[in-house]
Amino acid sequence: MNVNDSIVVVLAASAIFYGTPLVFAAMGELLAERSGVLNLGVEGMMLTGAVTAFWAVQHLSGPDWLVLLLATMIGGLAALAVSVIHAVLVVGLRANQIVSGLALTIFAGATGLSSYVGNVARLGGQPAHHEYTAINVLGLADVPVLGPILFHQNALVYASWALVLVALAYLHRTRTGLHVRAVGESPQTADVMGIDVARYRYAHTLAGGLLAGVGGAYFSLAITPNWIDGMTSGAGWIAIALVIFAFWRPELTLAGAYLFGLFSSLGFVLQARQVHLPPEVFASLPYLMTVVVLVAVSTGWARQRLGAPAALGTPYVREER
Amino acid sequence: MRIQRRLTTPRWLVVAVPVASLIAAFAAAAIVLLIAGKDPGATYARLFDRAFIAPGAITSTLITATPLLFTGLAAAAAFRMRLWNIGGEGQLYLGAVGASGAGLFLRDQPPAVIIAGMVGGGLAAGAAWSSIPGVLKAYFKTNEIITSLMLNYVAGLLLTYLIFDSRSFWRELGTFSARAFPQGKQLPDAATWPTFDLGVAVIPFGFLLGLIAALGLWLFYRSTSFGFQARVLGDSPSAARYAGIKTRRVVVAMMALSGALAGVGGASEIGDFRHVLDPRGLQQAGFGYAGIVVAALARYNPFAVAVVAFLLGGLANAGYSLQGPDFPAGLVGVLQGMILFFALGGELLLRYRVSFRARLAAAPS
Amino acid sequence: MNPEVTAGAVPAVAMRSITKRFPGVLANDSVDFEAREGEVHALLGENGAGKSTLASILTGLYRPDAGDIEIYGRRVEFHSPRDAMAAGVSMVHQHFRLAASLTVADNIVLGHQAAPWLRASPRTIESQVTDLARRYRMPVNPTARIWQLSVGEQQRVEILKSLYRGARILILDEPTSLLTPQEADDLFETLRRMTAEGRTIVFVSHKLEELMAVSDRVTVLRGGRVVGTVETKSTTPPQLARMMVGREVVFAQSKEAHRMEGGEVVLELRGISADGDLGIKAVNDVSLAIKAGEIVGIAGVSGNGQRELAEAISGARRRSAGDVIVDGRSLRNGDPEDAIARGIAHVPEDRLGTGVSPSLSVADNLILKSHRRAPIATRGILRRQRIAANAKQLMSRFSVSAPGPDTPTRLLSGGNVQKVVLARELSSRPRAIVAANPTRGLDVGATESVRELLIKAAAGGVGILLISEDLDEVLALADRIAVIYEGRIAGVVPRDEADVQRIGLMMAGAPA
Amino acid sequence: GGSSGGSTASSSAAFKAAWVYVGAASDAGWTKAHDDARLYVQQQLGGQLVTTFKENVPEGPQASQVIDSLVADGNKIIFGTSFGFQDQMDAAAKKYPNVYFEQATGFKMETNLAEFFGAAEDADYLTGMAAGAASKSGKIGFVAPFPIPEVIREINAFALGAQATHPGATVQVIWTTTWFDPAKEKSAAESLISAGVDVLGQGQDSPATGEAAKAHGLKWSGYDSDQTSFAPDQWLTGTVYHWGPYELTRIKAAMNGSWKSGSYYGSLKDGFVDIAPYGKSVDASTQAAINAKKAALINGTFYEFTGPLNDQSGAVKVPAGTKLTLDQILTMDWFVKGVIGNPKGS
Ligand SMILES: Nc1ncnc2c1ncn2[C@@H]1O[C@H](COP(=O)(O)OP(=O)(O)OP(=O)(O)O)[C@@H](O)[C@H]1O
Ligand SMILES: Nc1ncnc2c1ncn2[C@@H]1O[C@H](COP(=O)(O)OP(=O)(O)OP(=O)(O)O)[C@@H](O)[C@H]1O
Ligand SMILES: [Mg+2]
Ligand SMILES: [Mg+2]
Repeated sequence: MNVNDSIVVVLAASAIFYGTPLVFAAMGELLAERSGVLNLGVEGMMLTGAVTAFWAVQHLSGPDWLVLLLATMIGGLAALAVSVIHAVLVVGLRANQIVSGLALTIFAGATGLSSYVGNVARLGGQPAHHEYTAINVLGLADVPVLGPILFHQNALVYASWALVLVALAYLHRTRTGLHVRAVGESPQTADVMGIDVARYRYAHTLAGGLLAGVGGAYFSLAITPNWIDGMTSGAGWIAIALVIFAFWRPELTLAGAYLFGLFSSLGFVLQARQVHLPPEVFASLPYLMTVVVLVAVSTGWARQRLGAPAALGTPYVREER
Repeated sequence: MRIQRRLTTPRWLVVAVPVASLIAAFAAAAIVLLIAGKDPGATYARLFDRAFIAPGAITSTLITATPLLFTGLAAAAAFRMRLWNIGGEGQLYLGAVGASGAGLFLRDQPPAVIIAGMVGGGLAAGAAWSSIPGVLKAYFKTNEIITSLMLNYVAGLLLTYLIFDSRSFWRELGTFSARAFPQGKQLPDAATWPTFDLGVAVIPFGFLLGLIAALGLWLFYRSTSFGFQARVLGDSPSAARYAGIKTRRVVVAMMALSGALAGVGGASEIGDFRHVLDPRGLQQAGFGYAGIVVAALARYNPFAVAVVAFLLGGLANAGYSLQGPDFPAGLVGVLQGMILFFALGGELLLRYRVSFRARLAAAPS
Repeated sequence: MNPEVTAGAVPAVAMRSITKRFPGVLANDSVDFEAREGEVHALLGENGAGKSTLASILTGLYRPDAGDIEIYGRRVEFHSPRDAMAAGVSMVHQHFRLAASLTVADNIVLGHQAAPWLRASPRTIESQVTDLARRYRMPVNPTARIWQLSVGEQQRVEILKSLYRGARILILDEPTSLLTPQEADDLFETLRRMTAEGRTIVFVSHKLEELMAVSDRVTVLRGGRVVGTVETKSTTPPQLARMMVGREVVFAQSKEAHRMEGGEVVLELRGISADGDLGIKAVNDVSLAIKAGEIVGIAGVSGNGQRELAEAISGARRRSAGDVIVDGRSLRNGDPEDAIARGIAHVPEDRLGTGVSPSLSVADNLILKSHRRAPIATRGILRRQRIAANAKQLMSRFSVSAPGPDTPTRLLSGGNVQKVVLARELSSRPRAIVAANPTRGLDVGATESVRELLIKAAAGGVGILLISEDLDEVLALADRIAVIYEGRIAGVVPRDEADVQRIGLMMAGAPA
Repeated sequence: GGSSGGSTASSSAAFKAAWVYVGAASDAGWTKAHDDARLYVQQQLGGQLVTTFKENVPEGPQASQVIDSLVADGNKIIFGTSFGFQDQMDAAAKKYPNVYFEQATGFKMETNLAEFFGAAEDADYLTGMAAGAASKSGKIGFVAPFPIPEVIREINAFALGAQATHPGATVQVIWTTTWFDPAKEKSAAESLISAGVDVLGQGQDSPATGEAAKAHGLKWSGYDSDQTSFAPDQWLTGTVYHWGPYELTRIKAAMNGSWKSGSYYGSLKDGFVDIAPYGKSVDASTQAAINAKKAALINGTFYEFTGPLNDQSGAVKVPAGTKLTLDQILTMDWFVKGVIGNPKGS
């Protein structure tokens, strides 16, 4: 048998493929949380992105790459629009971030706005007119081991790598990135240093929405290129867990997303290799592993050094003490 | 705009703000309905009719309000002390498992014993499940939002496993119908919880139990030493430790209490309505998540939870009446989401004094 | 200090009729304030007099309800600290404004708009910071993270921040409260260097000696109003105190030396050690014995393990070694409940954060430690009438002024919060009291009454461990004085033999 | 008002019929097949009939609420489209004797409650034939929701069909433990591909298996409705349900008062189940073979579950000449030889 069909290569390639929407969504949540805003509405925003991006590929015409680019942006912008609600409520009106995020998921998620849009535009039951397909980069797809893993993925996978690099550079190499970290760590400090706390929080909550929308578009344009109500089935929640898991760091987010991608296919691959266990055991792997990893990272040394942005989840009111 | 925290909240505002928020939400939703090409007046008329007015409406509303009351109390109990237990969903499933297990096990006992056993079984199973994130939080400082959420998925898979993929105690293996399609064992008639027919509505036993639980929770926080400790810990962990409060113990106990309430909600699902452990229906309903919203709108006050559960139960119930080929289910979710947003936004007025002031000349530089 | 400055010149800062109201408080009432270019202008006032508020208005953090500000004669309107900064005004806040997880260099360049979009390489910033630090003789390690620094070092970072962005008017809000005398002297040196460069300093404090030493003029606030502005040269500390408090102040208040020689030991520390929050040893092998009726003072500069020592005794922090013995029996490690049950009262340093549960009512906070026991609770049920009666009695006995027993405690003024804590702790009939900085931040009246309460408690046979960074307070109250330095007891001296000079050296780490 | 009443037309004289869906009407699978039937019936009867539906209805007490509300709206016949609605449909039938209830998949009956379902396994056999013919290696994969008799019998029929066109073919099964989760289904399909199968079949409701087939250039057979459009080059054929004609006759009977309770097990013959149009890669000879078998199934000269049938271990399960009864099919909990996987799960 070809080495590229071996279990390790298949798992690695599919870990990347299924982990990629999580990279986008988690990176968005990471940016919002770094500015101090917790947004539990990721699932709803992803579904909004999925449905609008799919609407776009069905209604735009042009070369594949252009339509896909536009559709992905439309998906991102639609989710951004939804995240405005959360931003106004928690940054502007100082509402409880946890409750507002949950309300956002009810509003925009399955049996909410995304479902409504999909139904009104009759998007169900149609195949996508344009979809992301694997690109054979420099003809290296058949290189043993690395080929299928690194050189035969779709454009969004490569975009997600660029995103991680950009996010890293942004947070650690730019002035604004430094300001974001300060706003999430101590809005009081940022404020007296002349940084507009609310503006940063708005901007990053919206950026979080945009990226969640792109993550959602990945479902309807890359994983199963069609639209189905509730199609992200919980990925938004996993993305939120991932951020904690990755200590709010972009590079670890990428690794964590792939780990989840791996868990989600590991069960099936083992089943296909005749490992006999109840299917529910495999199915619960991603969730149980999340708990185990969270316990591991929340104890001891890590917690002291790499904790959450100190002001995460707390509204900032200048003249309050 | 400038906002300042209020020293005290006037009593009239506590009532006026939620009412005004609700009115604003309906007004905004009316615009959405108009855009969607629906007649808001007719829609609202039908909504209220089917939720609270039509014959049998209140009875129907209580069917959804009952589980919401329990999951709402579960969330309120924990959120009140800033323990973010969002695992009410899974704890409700486990409560259903515990209660149906107890009901089946005690099948030959007198009804009172069976029913008491079911309540106890649901309570214990819900508490045990929520103790997992509780212990992890207390001893490893693990974020309970994520752990309790992940356990919801695991609890769902456990339900599926018990009925679809195993020869468990809960699964019916005898009847022809069950061999054709996996099903739970039907509980004996004696395990059906009583109802109270008031003429205008039939009140399920579970709803009464929920009202008692609400009273209990209120008394717990107000009048018990332990509730006092929970209040202190929720307000200031360092003051709690300073006061000699065993913080870990309180965290675990409060998570367990929260899970127990959701668990009794699961027991009521079995005893009041389903009479069989039914993995799909329970998972489709999503009572656990809705309970969080109930608790938030009620501002964690147990009595308000009962009122909000009733209102949202009505909204959900009437929501099905609204939807159809021309009124996709999604629009109902949009309306519900908008009500939440307005209620949340309105809270600002309770906590802060908001004033508007024109910007004067810009600063020199 | 800058003879060129003349009265007729345009003032650097002129604030006119500034009024600022907070919910329930008139913090600044028509305040007029002027600072000349190149002077150190002190702002003096009791706790809650409105000093920080006035300063925050000057830096654009708070918006005044009424009044004008002029900087170098130009009318300004600050909407945010950024506007103030652009006008050359910068402030070192009483509660430091630093992002703990960022490095020193990052904190210093934070928000600096002149910085390039792409950050200069960390090394460039670090060398700039090092240069600046050298110039003003304020050594800091630019790559260190804030949480790794001592408060003194954090103070320097705060000042460097302002210098880095070229502040011409610098406001320092109680900058010395956390510094050693030596560090304070270094700071004054730096301030002189800055005024020599033509910068203006607004210096907020209520330590009279230090104002006399460092300032050119003093403006005194009382109850949100300006009492007056005086030339430092032409005034005296008692005169300033009178302006500040509005009456004659008794400066010395001291305990009669302890006479119960050979009294029984109520609290004994045997070789206790404990780790700080970052896992570094903060208390190192401390042994002390406190007898009934005795006050033992622990003097030291903040951050030398005092807080950890108090917590290790009260059980709020686990000890890594050693025993705390009360009446001959050892306390359970890391169990505050045991300490409470055995009669150890604790007045913690952080009153609002630890001593009380801020959102709970005064009445609830008065039962914070007795809520488990009769008569407050029977069979786990709280007895509401008894709680109310307890609150009524303690509030009048300790003259806690609050709208009522149901008022949330966070709304009380600092002095009254402290009284709530003391009322609770003293009324618990303790064997021993561990009191950390019990009068810090209190006005003179409140200070007087707290000290009296402690002396009275000692007279009643209670052993008191008084931990204080205020050397005068220790000298006034303690029978014996132990000096703590880097977690160790550097030496113990009876009060009669105490020599301020020597204790100061011990506090700074010189061998006894 | 008509629009807020949630009905398609507002003629008060018209007969009213309602469908209760467990999923979304747009799910491209099970529920969509039902909604297609509703639209078919509506189109056939035009202004004489007003149809409505309720989607995403949870099984259990909420279904009762929904049925109550449908009755209150004047619906005279109500179709329940998930096994899980059975108890609520039964209770409603007792509560509303003047309303007709039709329950798809189930066993309970009342004078005004009928059951209907179809012999999908016959169509599955034909679908399996197409899959077998398309397979070169004889290794076929099958993405399946839960190890329950309804699914097991379809897999068995599919495997027997595959073995008819490709002797010795194996069918490897992956359980997804979900009826509906496209990403999971696709991932499950890919795990089969990595295990070496070269054709995919499915018992899932979404076309995700087809997406996997498309991404890897494999042939694919679908389920529930014609899913050709999702992967036209991969598409072979698929088992489909035509609920419409049955429902039309039932509604007509209800309208003219001749409605009688019963338990209907639709067949290829009635056109209740069928195979979807062939994809372009099904060659003429295969089509001919399948068409011939279909004719034989319809005229009763062939029945797939006729002995000799061996189980996975090779032991004889059904002796030669014996046919499985309907009850045995409905409770089937064993795999025929050649199926790789565990009929008890995992
Ligand atoms: N307000 C709070 N809300 C939720 N959890 C809290 C709160 N305060 C403390 N905890 C949790 O309680 C646990 C105990 O904290 P910690 O270890 O600091 O206390 P401790 O004094 O050592 O406890 P113990 O008194 O049992 O020895 C931690 O897991 C912490 O997360
Ligand atoms: N943000 C605020 N919200 C509400 N009240 C405030 C606020 N800031 C100050 N106050 C109140 O205004 C009054 C003046 O406070 P301010 O902080 O200016 O006093 P101060 O003179 O700096 O005292 P200290 O010696 O404690 O620093 C006090 O009564 C205080 O409680
Ligand atoms: Mg101050
Ligand atoms: Mg401890």
